[in-house]
Amino acid sequence: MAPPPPPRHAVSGATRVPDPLRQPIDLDLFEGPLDLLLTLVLREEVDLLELPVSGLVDGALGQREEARWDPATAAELVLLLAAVAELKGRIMLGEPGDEEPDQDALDARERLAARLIAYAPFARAAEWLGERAEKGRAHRYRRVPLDDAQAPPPEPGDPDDLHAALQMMVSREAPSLAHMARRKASLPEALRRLRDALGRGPEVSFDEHIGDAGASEEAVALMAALELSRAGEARLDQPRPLGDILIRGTRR
Amino acid sequence: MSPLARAVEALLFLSPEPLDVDTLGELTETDGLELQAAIAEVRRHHGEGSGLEVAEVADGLALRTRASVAAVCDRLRERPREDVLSPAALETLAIVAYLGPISRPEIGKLRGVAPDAVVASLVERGLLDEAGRDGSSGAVLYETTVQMQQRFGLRSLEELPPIEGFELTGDEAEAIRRRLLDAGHLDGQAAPDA
Amino acid sequence: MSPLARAVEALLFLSPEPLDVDTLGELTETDGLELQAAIAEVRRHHGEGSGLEVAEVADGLALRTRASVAAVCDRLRERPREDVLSPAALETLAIVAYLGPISRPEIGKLRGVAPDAVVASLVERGLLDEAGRDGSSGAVLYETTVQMQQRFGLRSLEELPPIEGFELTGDEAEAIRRRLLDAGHLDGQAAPDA
Repeated sequence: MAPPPPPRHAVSGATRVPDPLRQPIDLDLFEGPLDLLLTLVLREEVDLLELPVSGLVDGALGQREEARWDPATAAELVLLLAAVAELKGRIMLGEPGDEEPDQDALDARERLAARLIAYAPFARAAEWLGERAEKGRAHRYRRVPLDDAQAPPPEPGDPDDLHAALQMMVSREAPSLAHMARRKASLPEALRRLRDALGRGPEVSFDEHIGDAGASEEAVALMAALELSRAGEARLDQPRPLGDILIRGTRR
Repeated sequence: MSPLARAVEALLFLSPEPLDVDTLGELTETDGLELQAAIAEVRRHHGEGSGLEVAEVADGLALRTRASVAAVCDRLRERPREDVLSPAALETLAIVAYLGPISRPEIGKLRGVAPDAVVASLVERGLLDEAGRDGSSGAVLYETTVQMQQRFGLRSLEELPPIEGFELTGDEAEAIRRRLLDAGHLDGQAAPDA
Repeated sequence: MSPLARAVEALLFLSPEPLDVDTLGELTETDGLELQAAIAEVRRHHGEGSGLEVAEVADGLALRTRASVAAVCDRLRERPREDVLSPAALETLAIVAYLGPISRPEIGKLRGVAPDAVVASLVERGLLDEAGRDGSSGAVLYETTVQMQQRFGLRSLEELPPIEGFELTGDEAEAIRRRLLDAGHLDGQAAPDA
């Protein structure tokens, strides 16, 4: 990210001091340097009644606190603008003793009156609010962000719960481990079972032999069958690929 | 206090903004008479003798300190010096309260004065807030805040008296008009404070 | 409750931080037994049956919600808060994200609105942070935080979509700045004093 540029409103050193009278003023009615505007006003080529003084003040002095002018220059500008405002006021209201205000001045006064009348309700509402402020004055509201509020303590624990927990552990019967008997798949045991089966009939279906035994029993049973085949005690026959294996004894 | 009243009390205490009855109902999963009874219970708990009170403000309920303890509260939380509202600030607040959301140029048109500084200071004090931009001009719109309602003790903006009630009577308006039109002719009469 | 107890209650209610007994004494201009009795009174007022309690925490005394109402308080905390970013906050964040580190006066110039309240609230919410001072003006500079990036799902600020017609490299940020100022952005009014 680039560092921010130096403030552009700063009077740029001794090289170029801006002339407050040459500064551009941008209004609906007029666009150009301030001194030209003032000249036109004095020559009555710009109608002061049409010129918004507030816009002129904003244009000349700026709205923000970062002063564009040193105090002396600002003071001169303020004087100048005050003179313009006074002049406009005189035109609008007429000089004491004037006989016939001209039509423009009368129109301007009419407009001012209309604005004052339109604004009056808000000025009165402001008075009402001012009185009303007394009502809220004495009360203070908590302004603590939700997340900064003191956290409540954790739900308090009951010592009885600790006692009960230990009591339960102490009084519990030793658990039965019967259901946890280890299932061992041993090859000698599988050989014995297969030989027994072959002793009971001429052939044994491998699928029926293992029934719903687990994967390890099944693997060991297959090893036992292969072992019997290797020893010449049995012949293995698998009519279909992946189908049942028929084990036939040879010792009959 | 009933468990529900306790919950309501805790919520009003914690919430940085007033809570309306519907929100309280949602949070406590109750409504109607049961909730009203609980609110009444909290109100009683923070009765006259307490340092706090339940207030209806800014379309909701809030727990706040009672007027009687204001002095000691200010010692804790120094009130900013500029806390007094100038007539210009009050008028601007009135315009925004009645006509908001409204832009600065529009406020300026009504007041006949550039309102920028006043609006900025009201925003800084939390009494006005930005409320989007005007569709056509793109100007920032302003509206009054909950804090503004708290400050003026308004239960809601509807509590503002109808603006028509503040309008000048025909005679009053005529008097202003006369005064202006005759201004130049009456020797020695002070110019109206336009 | 005694007036002193009411004052203590109000102070504990308002203070964002626990208050130690000495501070309470200073604020209420009392001490010793009198103060202890008042604290005890507040404690009793917020007893078992209430939604609040006076807690002794590390740094002093604090009014806080009771454990029994924790669930409903959590619901308030989790409620989608008015943490929605206002248009003003979004614009300010955008300016700082694209053009930061940048000072408040500069943000103000770009937005045409005094940004103090918005910046303060964004700092409070952890979305902006201070980033040193401007070399020439000495104004505090602001930048966006990691939290801001998380909130907008950005892995880095480089992931910000490019501004149409600009490339976001050093000088281009300056070009955007110019453009905004020249356009009298963003206020629909006359260009701020550039």
